[in-house]
Amino acid sequence: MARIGVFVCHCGENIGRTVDCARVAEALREHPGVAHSVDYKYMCSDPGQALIKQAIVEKRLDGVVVAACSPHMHEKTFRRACAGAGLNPFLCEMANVREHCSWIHEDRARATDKAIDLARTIVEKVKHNRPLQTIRIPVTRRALVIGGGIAGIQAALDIADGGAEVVLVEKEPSIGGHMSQLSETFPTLDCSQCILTPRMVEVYQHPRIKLLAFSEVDEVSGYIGNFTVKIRQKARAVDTSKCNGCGACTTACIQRKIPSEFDERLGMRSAIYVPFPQAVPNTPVIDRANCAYFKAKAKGATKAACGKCAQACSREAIDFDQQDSFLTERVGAIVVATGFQLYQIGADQPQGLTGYGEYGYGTVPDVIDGLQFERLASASGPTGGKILRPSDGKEPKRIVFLQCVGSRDPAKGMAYCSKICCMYVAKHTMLYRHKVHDGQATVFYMDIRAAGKGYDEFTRRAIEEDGARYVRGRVARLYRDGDVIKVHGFDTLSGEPLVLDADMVVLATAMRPQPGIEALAQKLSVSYDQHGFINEAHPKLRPVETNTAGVFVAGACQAPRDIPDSVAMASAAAAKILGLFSQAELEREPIVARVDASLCAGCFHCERVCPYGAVERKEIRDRKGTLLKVVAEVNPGVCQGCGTCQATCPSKSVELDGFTDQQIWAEINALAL
Amino acid sequence: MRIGYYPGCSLHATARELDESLRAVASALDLELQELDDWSCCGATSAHATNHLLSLALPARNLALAEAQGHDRVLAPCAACYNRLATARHGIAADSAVAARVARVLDRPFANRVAVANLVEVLRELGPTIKAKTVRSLASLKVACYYGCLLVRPAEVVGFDDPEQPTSMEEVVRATGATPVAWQMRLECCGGAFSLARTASVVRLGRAILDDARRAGAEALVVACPMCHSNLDFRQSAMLERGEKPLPVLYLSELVGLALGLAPGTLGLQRHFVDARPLAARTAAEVR
Amino acid sequence: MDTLFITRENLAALTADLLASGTHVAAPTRASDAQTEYRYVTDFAQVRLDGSMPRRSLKELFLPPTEPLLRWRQHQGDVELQEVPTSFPPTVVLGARPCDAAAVDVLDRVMGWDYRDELWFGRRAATTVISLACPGVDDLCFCSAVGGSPESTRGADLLLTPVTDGYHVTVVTDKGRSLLSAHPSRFGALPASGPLPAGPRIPAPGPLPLGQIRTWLESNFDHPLWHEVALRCHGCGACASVCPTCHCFDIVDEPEGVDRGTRRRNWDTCQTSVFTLHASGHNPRHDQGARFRQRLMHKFSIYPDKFGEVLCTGCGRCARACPAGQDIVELLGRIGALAAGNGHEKVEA
Amino acid sequence: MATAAESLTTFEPRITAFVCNWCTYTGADLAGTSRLQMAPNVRIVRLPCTGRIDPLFVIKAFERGADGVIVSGCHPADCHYTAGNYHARRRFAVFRELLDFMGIDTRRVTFSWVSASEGGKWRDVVNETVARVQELGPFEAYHQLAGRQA
Amino acid sequence: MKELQVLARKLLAEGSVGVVIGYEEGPHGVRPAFITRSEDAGRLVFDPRCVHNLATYLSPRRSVVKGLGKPAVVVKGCDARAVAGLLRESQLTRDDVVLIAVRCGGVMQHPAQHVDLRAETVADRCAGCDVREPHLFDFMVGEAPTAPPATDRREARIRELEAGSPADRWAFWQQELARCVRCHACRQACPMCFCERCVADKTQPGWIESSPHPRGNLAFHLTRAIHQAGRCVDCGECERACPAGIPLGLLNRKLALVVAERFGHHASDDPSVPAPIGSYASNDGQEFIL
Repeated sequence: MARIGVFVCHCGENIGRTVDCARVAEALREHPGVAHSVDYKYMCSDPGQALIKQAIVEKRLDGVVVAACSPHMHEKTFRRACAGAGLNPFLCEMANVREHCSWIHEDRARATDKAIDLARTIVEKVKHNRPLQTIRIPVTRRALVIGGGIAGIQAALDIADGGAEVVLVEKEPSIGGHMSQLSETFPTLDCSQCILTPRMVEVYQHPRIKLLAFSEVDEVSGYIGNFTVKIRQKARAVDTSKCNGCGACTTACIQRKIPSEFDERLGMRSAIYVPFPQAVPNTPVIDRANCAYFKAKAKGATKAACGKCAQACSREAIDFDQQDSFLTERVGAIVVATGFQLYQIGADQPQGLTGYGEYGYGTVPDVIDGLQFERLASASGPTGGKILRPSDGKEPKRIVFLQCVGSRDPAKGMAYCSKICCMYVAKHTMLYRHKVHDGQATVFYMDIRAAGKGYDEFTRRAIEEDGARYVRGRVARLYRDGDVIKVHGFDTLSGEPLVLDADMVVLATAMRPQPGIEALAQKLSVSYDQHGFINEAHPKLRPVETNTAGVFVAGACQAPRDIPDSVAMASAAAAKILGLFSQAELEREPIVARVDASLCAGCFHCERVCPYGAVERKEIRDRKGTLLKVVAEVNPGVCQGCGTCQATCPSKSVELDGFTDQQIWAEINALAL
Repeated sequence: MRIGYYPGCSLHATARELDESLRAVASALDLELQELDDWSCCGATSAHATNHLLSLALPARNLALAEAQGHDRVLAPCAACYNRLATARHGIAADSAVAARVARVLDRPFANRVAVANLVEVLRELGPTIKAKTVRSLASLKVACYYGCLLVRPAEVVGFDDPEQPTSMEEVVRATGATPVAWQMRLECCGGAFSLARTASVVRLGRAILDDARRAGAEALVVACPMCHSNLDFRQSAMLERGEKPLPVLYLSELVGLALGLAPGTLGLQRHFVDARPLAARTAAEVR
Repeated sequence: MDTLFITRENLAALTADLLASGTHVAAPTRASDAQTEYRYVTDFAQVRLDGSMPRRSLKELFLPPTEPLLRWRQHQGDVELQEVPTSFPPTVVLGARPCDAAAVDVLDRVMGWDYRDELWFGRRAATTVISLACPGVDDLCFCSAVGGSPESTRGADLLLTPVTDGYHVTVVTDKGRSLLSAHPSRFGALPASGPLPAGPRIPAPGPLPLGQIRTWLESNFDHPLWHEVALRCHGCGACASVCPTCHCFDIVDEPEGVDRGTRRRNWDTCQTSVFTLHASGHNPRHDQGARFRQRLMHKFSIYPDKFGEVLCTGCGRCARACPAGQDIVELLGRIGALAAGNGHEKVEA
Repeated sequence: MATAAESLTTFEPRITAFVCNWCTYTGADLAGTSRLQMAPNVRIVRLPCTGRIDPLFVIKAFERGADGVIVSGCHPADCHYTAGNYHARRRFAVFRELLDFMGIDTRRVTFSWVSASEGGKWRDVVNETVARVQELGPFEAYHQLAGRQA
Repeated sequence: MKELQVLARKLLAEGSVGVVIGYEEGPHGVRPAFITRSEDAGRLVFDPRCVHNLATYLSPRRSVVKGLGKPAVVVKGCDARAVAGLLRESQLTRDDVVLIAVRCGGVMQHPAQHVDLRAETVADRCAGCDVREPHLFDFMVGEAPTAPPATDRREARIRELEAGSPADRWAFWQQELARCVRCHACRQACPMCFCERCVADKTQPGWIESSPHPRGNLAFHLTRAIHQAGRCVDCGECERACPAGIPLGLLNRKLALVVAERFGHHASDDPSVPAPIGSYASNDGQEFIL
């Protein structure tokens, strides 16, 4: 007869308020096979866990059921407690009577009945639990970092400094991400290039970092400790080993009028270009869509239409026939650090979003977004740091800044707050005042969110010392009126409608994840929310991990993040990975499938459905060596425990430990009246 | 296409020309308007300013009539009536407690199945027919489309066009062949019901609208709401300085009627305070 | 045994009386796929007395394919058992085949052997069997070859023999007589010069050398015949399910929740591979040859050894039901020939 | 057997839900943390993936007195194990047609994709299923199946 | 079937096969025959009474048959599909068996003593058969087959059931399944049911109750049908073997139609065509999923 201990938690009043925990404990006491059943206010607390350990020893329990919160929360906690008392941790399961019961039902009687049912099903399941041993698998002490922005750079450096090898993959020709486009950074106003470039060079020169710029992740397979990643190195048409970055080709290029992505389309670049002077690696890349040579070739021209860059190159580094190449890396952990993009409210709106036509972005000249203003303010920018109007190059005397364009707007944009706009708009007003002493900045805002260290002082300084005029209210419309932009707003504090004349308008648009994040997340089988931000394992307790073991997340791909957040997350992810690599072997939940060779008919449906190729074929021979039959066999190292094989196996000859047929049958059986 | 027709009080009184032009245009576009039998007032501003239940029950009664008379869609040309009907329909659908209270008050079968459409929405759907049946070219006629504050808001209730950047009226105008001008005051308020209580404000607001339209080169304003029409047409005399050229204010249905070659009389142009007939005469000459 | 007469109308009336008095009446009826089956009827019109052979035997009414033996309910420590009733409502079987009736009588031996099966005998006591002399079905019938006959009264309480306008009623047992006395008006005296009952249509096959077969079986355990015959057998046990004398059953405990369940008795058959599978995985009858042999041994060697008669009443259903075309008469013939020693027939290795 | 009180007032259906651990179970957790109120008739059985959910579970749930069953997991392409939900979709597309053909009202079986961030959707799936099964009434036909052979 | 007998005699004589599994005239109608000596080849026959699917004897579980050495088996088109199924699911390899395909003009639904092939007696599956001349074979015997008589009794019955309400269909199947005594003849006769130990025999846990009461029967037949979805070769053996006459063919055919409509899969005698359940397409229909 089983001897199972049931522990019903009040969780303060989270459960106790709508579930009669004493009644549940009492009902379970009568359940066949239950040797001990108590309720307690905080089971996950130290005294709570002590209750379990004590009961295991005193009552010689061979199974523990904790009726409390979701197993996602404290399954590990209680299993560790049981192990501490000498009971195999896999003989301990949780009944979710909080998220799935007390929090979602008001009717106390029926919530209590449900809690009893849920506890009963888990007690019946535990009767069929087997004592399992954690699986140990070797760990490849190499990490893959996807995204070369500040988050990716910081993670790569920390991991490499921790002694492990890193493969850093960056989609753009150079690392640096959006931070490299900024002029100064809040709240200290130190120049972005000054604090970023040394880190970029450090990455480039680090012996344990393999930098793969202008490359993308093509395929990911395997599991924690043993990922296999196929990376596509896009063809630059420049041989990186020969090129010394002299820049002769870029000056020789006949194409001059291509809007530069780095300068957010305010400046121009050539077809063969280096995104920005401090680019790392400092090797040019040919933009095949705009290069005369490639355009002609695409139209089938046999004769080379151009080739100026090749002629100008003294080291024959230009190689028009270069093709994308692939390489495969084996890594033990992956950091997703793909960063953000600003919400494009011009013509090409992201699917499913429309609106903000009234702000004239893309139709009314001199209406620009935050990053464009950064490029104007940046010394390496198209205007050499001077704040000039893109339309006529004049110096704007009056600039209006609009906060929350797309953010905090469930009807038309995103419901969330993009967190950094309040800070960078304040910074923009300061930069503007420092560069145009008689310029007047007006900021339309709803609430200033400056919660970081030194942040509020920074915005106060923008208002009190640098004369920025903050108007609390939103802008209804703006339109071109001759040489001026008429801005129709409202000042909620004075209750007056407001019509301003502005020379330039800067929109602080919402922060969104990079395009293509969904495809990357699906390759890593990591979940993401409806905007595309990667879902962290737990918002409070596991912010830099994801639900897929071995895949970590850092920076703005997880949620709107500023530079301090991104760096902190990057270092946290690096610490987690170094912790992972510090163990000789990796411990993995023993939730894996096992085949009963005597029952297997060798039809191999399981082999076809296994997403991980964990099913192998084994020959069964008698003593004389004659082949009796060929059966399926599961490699516990590769099996991830999805159980699809068991549901597909007609004769149920394969069992998934932790979710065996016995256990599920017992749970269903316990639900009978 | 058959559709229920809810004229509302103003179309039988101050806005008779909207009713007349709509009926003329409807028959030309073989749109069968079936006026609801025994329809009653939609409550307009007075209801929703005084009693919430009343503001829902009055329009709901008309929706129930439409349902009983077999319509799955009803046209309310007046922007205010349309807004009241649409708000009632949305409010009842969204909240079962409200629906129960309204049902008790109505005490007639009401399943809230009837959809509500306004003048612009229906004319936009008939755009291709209008384009096909235009006989009189309005190409030289530049008009400013004026939505007013009510026609496209609130977004979650009204939904047929972008509340900040509407384009539906311009589409209908283009279908008639006329040229819509780009101007800024399309969604600015005309003063609405303050026309009597604070006439000075209405004059000030109306003047700003007319000036902007004139500046954009418009030769006429096009509206789809009797309240806006009365404020901008009837009150326009107070808005003009001596000798300033008045700007005729046409209903969208009247403009469509001109394009279809209907006689100004049948369109009710003679009822305007700012005489629109010279405009009509001018366009008549350019028969295609 | 004295003989009376009953007209077809009176038989219908008798059935109506029985049904009205609450007695259950079972008889051959027409199933949804036009085959015949013993079923409880609610009206004489459903009774089929045209001599068509019911798909499954009469055994089904006394040993149903599944029946609960007991139900249990667990309360913390102790277990509460709910017994099943062993007394049954009075039942009359109308139109049983003589081979089925005989089979039930054969089974009484084993059912009362070392443990008296209350359920079996409860139903037997409550049931009166009225057999119908058999016109014979097809060349697979061999009741006469195993000691039976188309007019056998064995196992019957009354035997009806069809004549043109009614049936001769042969009273066999006291239970039959008490049925008569309970409904005297339905039965009349035998008419002096009525037409004689028509004999069976199918020539009854001669008796099989059961003794020789039995001795041959007991000394040819590993004979290649078993291997050869078993080749085409699927091991499905359809033969056992239709056989009037196969009576093996399995007992299972079926949980219906955490603390309750039912113990049931279900039909089983030695032909399936799991019948003799040991918990260790060993299976003494590991191939179909051994299992097929067991079926013959139990019927023509083991049962005679224990109860002095063969466990087969020659109904031929097993041969009709077998999807692989096994024919027990052909097989017994071959064994007879082998037993007689003049077996010129060489059996393939 | 429903308690006396239950059968007197409205019929309270018993619903068993087989959900995948990574998406719907976590979605249900989110519904919990967001305190989204829903009908208390559903009992959740956790499986690692919809790929692990076997038609036998659905049959056994009905045998043990369920009036309705819910099967829910990750949206296609979101599966933690990359393909479990695709296999489940094919398996249950056929099983559902079989149930219907053998006379089991498929309105008693709800299939849904609920992701980890769709707490609201899980509440709607639960409430809609309970309401629909409440309307259908207890699954008497299935619950009386264990009788003796006729 | 002179040609067949000559071929069998040659194969046995040259010892390339240990047994020729074919049909012979039994005491009451045709039945499977296992010819191991060339001189017995004369017993082999083939006509519309040969309904048995001999591929079921190729299952590795048949230790008695395996003992006879490499088999040659006479296969009609539907039987060849079963062999393809066994090859597809690794129960035997192509050179384990010699396939003597026979051109078939349709067989009888209930084979009696003598041949009588008419629209009323032809097997449900034969109408519209597209493998009258099998594609999977080592040898091909028999004259060019005429088209079997047309009948759509089964499809019509399925349509009739589908037109009814779920309650009608429930009543129909409960009445049919009430006759099931769980002898599992349908499973034992089926060439594609080759599991070492069937899930219906699994007791730890007992998913499917072994008792033949309606609950156990429904669980068994639901499982048998879903296991055959996309694998059943429509050889009709299960329905013919059932001693209780349960119309299992309706279930098999219905799921075959579902699998064809949803996944475009048809039972085929090409072993390389994978079974639909166990693979998936990203655009599989999901109209039934909220």
